[in-house]
Amino acid sequence: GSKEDLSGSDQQAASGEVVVGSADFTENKILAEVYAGALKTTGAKVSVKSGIGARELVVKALQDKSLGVVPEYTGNLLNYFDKANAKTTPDEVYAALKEKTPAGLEVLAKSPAEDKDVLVVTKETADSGVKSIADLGDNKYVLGAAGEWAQRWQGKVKELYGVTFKEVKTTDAGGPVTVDALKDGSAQVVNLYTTSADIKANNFVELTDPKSMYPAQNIVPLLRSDAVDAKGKAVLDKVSQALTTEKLAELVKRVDVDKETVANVAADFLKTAAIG
Amino acid sequence: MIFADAFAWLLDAANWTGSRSIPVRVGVHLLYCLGAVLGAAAIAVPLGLYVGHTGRGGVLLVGGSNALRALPTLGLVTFLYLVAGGGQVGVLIGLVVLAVPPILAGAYAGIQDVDRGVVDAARGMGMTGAQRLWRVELPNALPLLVGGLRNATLQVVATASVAAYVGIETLGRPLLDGLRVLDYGQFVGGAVLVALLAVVLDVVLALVGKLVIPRGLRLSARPRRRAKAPRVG
Amino acid sequence: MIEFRGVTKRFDDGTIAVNGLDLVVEAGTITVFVGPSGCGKTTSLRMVNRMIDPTSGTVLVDGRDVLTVDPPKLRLGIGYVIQQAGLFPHRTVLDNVATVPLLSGWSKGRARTRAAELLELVGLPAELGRRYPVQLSGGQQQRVGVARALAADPPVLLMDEPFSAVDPVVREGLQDELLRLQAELDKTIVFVTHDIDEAVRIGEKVAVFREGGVLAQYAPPAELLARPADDFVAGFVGKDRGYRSLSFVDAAGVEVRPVETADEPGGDGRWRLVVDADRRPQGWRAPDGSTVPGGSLYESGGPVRGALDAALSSPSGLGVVVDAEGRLAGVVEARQVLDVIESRRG
Amino acid sequence: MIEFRGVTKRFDDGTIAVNGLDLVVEAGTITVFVGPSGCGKTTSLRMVNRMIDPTSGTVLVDGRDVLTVDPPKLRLGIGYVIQQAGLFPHRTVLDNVATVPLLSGWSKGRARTRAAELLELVGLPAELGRRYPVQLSGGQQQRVGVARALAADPPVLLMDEPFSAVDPVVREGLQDELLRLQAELDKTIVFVTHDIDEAVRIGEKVAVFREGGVLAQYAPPAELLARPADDFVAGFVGKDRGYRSLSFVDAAGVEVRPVETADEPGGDGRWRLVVDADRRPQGWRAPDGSTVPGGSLYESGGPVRGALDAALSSPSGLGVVVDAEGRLAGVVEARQVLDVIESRRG
Amino acid sequence: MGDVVKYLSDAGTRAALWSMLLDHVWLSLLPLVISVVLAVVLGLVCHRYRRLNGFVVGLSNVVYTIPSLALFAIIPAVIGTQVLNPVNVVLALTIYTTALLVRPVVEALNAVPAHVTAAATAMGFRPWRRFLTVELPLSVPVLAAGVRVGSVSNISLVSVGALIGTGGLGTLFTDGFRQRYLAPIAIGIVLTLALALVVDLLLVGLRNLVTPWARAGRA
Ligand SMILES: Nc1ncnc2c1ncn2[C@@H]1O[C@H](COP(=O)(O)OP(=O)(O)OP(=O)(O)O)[C@@H](O)[C@H]1O
Ligand SMILES: Nc1ncnc2c1ncn2[C@@H]1O[C@H](COP(=O)(O)OP(=O)(O)OP(=O)(O)O)[C@@H](O)[C@H]1O
Ligand SMILES: [Mg+2]
Ligand SMILES: [Mg+2]
Repeated sequence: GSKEDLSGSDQQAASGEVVVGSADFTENKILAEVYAGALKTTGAKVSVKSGIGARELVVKALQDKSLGVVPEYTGNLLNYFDKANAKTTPDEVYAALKEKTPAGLEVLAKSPAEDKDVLVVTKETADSGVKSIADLGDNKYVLGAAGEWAQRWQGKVKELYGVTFKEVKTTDAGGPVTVDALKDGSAQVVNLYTTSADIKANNFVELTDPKSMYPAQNIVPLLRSDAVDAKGKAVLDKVSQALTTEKLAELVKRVDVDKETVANVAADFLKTAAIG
Repeated sequence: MIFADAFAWLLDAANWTGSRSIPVRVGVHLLYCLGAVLGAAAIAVPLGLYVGHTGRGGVLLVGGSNALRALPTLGLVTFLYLVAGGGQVGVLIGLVVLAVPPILAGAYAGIQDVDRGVVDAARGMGMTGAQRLWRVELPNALPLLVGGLRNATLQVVATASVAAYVGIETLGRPLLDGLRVLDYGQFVGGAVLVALLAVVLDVVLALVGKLVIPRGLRLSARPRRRAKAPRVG
Repeated sequence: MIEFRGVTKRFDDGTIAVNGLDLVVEAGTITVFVGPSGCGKTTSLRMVNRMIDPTSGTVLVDGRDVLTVDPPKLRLGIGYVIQQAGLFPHRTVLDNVATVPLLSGWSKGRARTRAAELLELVGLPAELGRRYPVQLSGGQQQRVGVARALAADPPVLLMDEPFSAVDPVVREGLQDELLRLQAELDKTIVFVTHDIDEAVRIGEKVAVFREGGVLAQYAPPAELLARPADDFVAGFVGKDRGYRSLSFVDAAGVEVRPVETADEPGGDGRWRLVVDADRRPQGWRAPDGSTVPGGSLYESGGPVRGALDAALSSPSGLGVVVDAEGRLAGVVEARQVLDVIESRRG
Repeated sequence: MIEFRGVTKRFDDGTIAVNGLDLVVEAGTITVFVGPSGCGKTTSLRMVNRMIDPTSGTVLVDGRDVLTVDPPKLRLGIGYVIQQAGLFPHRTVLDNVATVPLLSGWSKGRARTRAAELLELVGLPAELGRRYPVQLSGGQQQRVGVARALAADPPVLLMDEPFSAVDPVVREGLQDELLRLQAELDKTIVFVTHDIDEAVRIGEKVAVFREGGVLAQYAPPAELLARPADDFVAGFVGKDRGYRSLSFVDAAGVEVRPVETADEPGGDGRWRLVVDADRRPQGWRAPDGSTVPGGSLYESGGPVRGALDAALSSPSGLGVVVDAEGRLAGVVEARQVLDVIESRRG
Repeated sequence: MGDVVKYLSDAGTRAALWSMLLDHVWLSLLPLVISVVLAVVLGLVCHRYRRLNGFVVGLSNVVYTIPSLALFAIIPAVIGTQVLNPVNVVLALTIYTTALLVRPVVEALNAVPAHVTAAATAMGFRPWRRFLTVELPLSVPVLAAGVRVGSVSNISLVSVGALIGTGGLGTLFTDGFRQRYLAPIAIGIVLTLALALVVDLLLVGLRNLVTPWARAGRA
């Protein structure tokens, strides 16, 4: 419930309750539940607030103390804190991130699990010779992605690969609208995420990113330093260690395709990982 | 400051060209709204006139239109998207559902509110049912009917923003995008455009009302009832 | 001619609004339905143009059972005037009046010309035709209502409390107007009112209804006042029925005598009438020389009621009689009126 | 006592509703304001309880300038009854009547007891107290309105066309009720009406207003009918003022004569009265032996108007006189009435 | 249908539904209660000072043109509340509902028969007392009609808040949409309708309770 938050910011600190937030997509929600489950094992009071909008909202919510912890992604988070960032490999990114994280917030150890942005095309398009981002050419295709994609990546993709698009369509952040746009041909390239269950299900083909345009996106807990105690931080580190990209993709599939509940899937994971 | 940002966004030339430009979005927004209001009018006006004229089914009508009002547009739009496999039909239906109750209320109340003495006189002088409806009841119902259309339009314009959630390039796009990245300039700019569109359409309909509402009714000192309908978007 | 034969109306809720009504309204007359509220006057009236159909019994208009005629057709031939006039607020006065001719298939031009004539007939200036009903006074609206009902020149006119929403002075004017129109047009009129004075004033015959929709008496007004059928009718026509019935006694035989006027010489110690240069009465000069206001004036030729009141209200006991122009014609005494009444009785 | 001293009211839009009114309403009397619509009756009345404040001049109640009193306090001491009764639709009849006592700080119990007494006083059954106003007839609502105004026993009562929304028969009952109450309670009452009959019937003094808010005449009703101050008043009091003024002529000197009744033997060829076992008149036996309905009855002791009407309405020319119980007292002839009037004049 | 059964079979889901429903209830009803109070006060002011009438009614019409989504999110920027604070939704809905209710309140007050208010004044009621004990109770039937419309509208509007993550049954729509899962959407719609119906019945009951005289009139 969100009722408790009504009266403002200080209550959370006082009551010692940790609010785990998540963005509005399945994977992030699962991660949030996993974090919450893990934190509960330390005896902390934990609640989950899921389905918050984009990163900008989430960070703001952390800073104004609406939230305590959120599952984040190293690359995007770094780009957010440092607009000028050019680093893309996992370790570089993580190192830079630790440095750029604003005072009051901190990131814990990164997980090997990664969920990157990825441009995908249909099998037919791939068969026509499109294997890498570089093959997208000049003004040939319509791209579908979330609203902020153009602002963030349109310049970059041109700079690195010399690729431009006929049109950049706003669809949604890797959700049904994006997938349907690719399926019905109203976009020929769309931006999805590597753990997305839709890729396998539709035989979509991921384009390679030889120049590492998209930065590494290791899962990492972002938290407000005073929101979680040492025990909590330790257990979150354990969670990060236990996660792998494949495991994550599996968890996402169980929710999105098999319609299991986020909570059950998260609990299952914690059980098999023997956390708690 | 946020309004300064909104201004900047509105004045940014980049936002005025291309497939995601303001004019395109205004156009799409308008298209959906007009389609929805016309569609709803095509259903609700005849129904309202029939029920008002015959006096049969009034209770059912009021109950049914209240239930329609409670239908959440977002739920309807997402549901229909998944069922129909695309956003357009779902959005249109969702908006029609939204527009039907106020128009229905306007048409029905319009006919109901016609002075009993006037209807009686029309009957007494030998008008058939149809003549009475077209020559007497409908003209006298116009003030409330137009009021219903105006309410419906206001709501539909505001609610068509939700369509952006299922990927339709309405003026809700800058709202949702702006919200995702907390770009208040874009966000407020979009909101201002929606509000502006609503006001413009309202004024246009008010003028249309001036044209079609008989002068004898506008002269009457009786304050006109324009029940405000609920908003759902 | 309109004929009710054993007509009963029972509404769905069980109310019996009209109960076994037998009544003939002669062609070319004004018949008034009068009675307390809820006694079935409106219901009876509306069965004539099939706004309501009887539960049993037959209503005939000019010998034809109304149930055999298609209601809209029937109504085109029957004018209908109601209390608040029921004018169409969205149409100009002229178009309101032209409605029925247009419905009957007249050309627009012809209907408008006819409407303009009718406005004149009911005494409204032509320029009012362009106005909308809201821009008229209550009395004007009622006149338009009458004009509209007359537009297709229907032989039958139904009027349901047409004047009851206007104030007493305007109302009397409208009644006079109606009587004048009827003298000219000779329609068969059924007029509903709950005001016995109005009924007695304009009706050639009056039908008094009692609660439960039963006809209590159907008679010319003079007879109603002189011989109410029962206590209910007697109570309904009111306490002053003796005096009021004098409205129906003509003054033949009441001799108008000359009177001394104040401008004539001599005559001190007697009442003398003060008149102006046109010989219009101005008051009385009392025997003591003072001038006092006069009583009511009696226009010669009118019923004896006016003569008696003139005499009773006069300070001299002499009722002043004037001609149609309001000029002195002479005086009468109350006693003379009684003598005439007496002689008629005997 | 209520006193208007040079009172003028000009509304913001420039309408002069009351113009230089000078008038004294004596304590313990009913004074009626009468006049055509819009002549300032309501405005004058409302200046007494400060619903409207005068533009110039002074209104005094019991010698005190009303402008010096806090309006709500002033109003607690002045009862006010209006046309639609103005009852609170959301309160029961009893609570409506108890309103003013409660406002004045009475306890709930005491206020309710008082309210119940008042319902009885105005002739309403106690069980009506639990109903809501919509559940009452128009006449009952008016009675409740009067009861409510009387609840705190105010010395002054203002009544603005209180009975004009009810039908004539009920109306007359309410007027009688008011006269009976006044005889008992002895309030200072100002009563507004536009009906001259009502004014003449209940007013001890009548103030006739003309358009523009000017007082045209202020006099007892008999004088108003007999000597209208000018043509406006004469026109306003109406055509029948001679006859109506007989309401103020008492019947002393009109000899009630015996009459033959139909149950007595003999007397063929003459009119004989039919009476029942209680000697209540039932009609006349005509000289030809047929029985015909009688005329109006005259209750002995009443003004000569009733006697004259009884005679005029009687088929025999003999007005039937009854006692307070409705039993035959004798007969009078119209001529006798004229003789009495004549003798008074001389 | 099978999906719905499956969806509901999970205890955690049912608990989540329950908490969403509760969120939805207070997110939609709290603004309603606040609005009634605000609208009555504003309505009174308009009724007293008729010149304000046009202004307030005009303003309420303008408020009405702002898309709810925009208002939900602009509020924190303007008044500085936390972004995720439900106060934003409550405030936004309060603004809408007040705009919706002011007019019926003014109309209801104006519709109190002049003779009744005149009678109250003449009996010695002071203005405040007259307002509270005569005019306000008499305007309840019309006000109640407005409140019913407002409650239905709010209950359906709160869903939109899901787009910015404020909880309530709308979350079922966004979740279901992302998962292409009709069950939660259908359940969300049904629960919204049911909630609207229940609240409406309660409001009708409440109105009947406080306006016994109105029923007496109908009987
Ligand atoms: N449609 C109806 N359904 C049921 N009862 C009705 C209907 N119309 C009239 N009545 C009842 O029939 C009776 C006669 O009504 P009607 O209107 O004819 O009376 P009225 O004499 O015209 O009275 P008023 O003087 O009040 O106009 C009344 O008791 C009335 O309540
Ligand atoms: N508040 C007001 N503002 C402007 N003019 C008013 C106001 N109240 C009354 N008048 C005008 O003052 C005049 C007198 O009104 P008032 O109500 O006193 O008349 P009345 O004699 O009571 O008439 P009625 O018999 O119709 O009740 C009328 O011309 C009326 O239009
Ligand atoms: Mg009637
Ligand atoms: Mg008045």
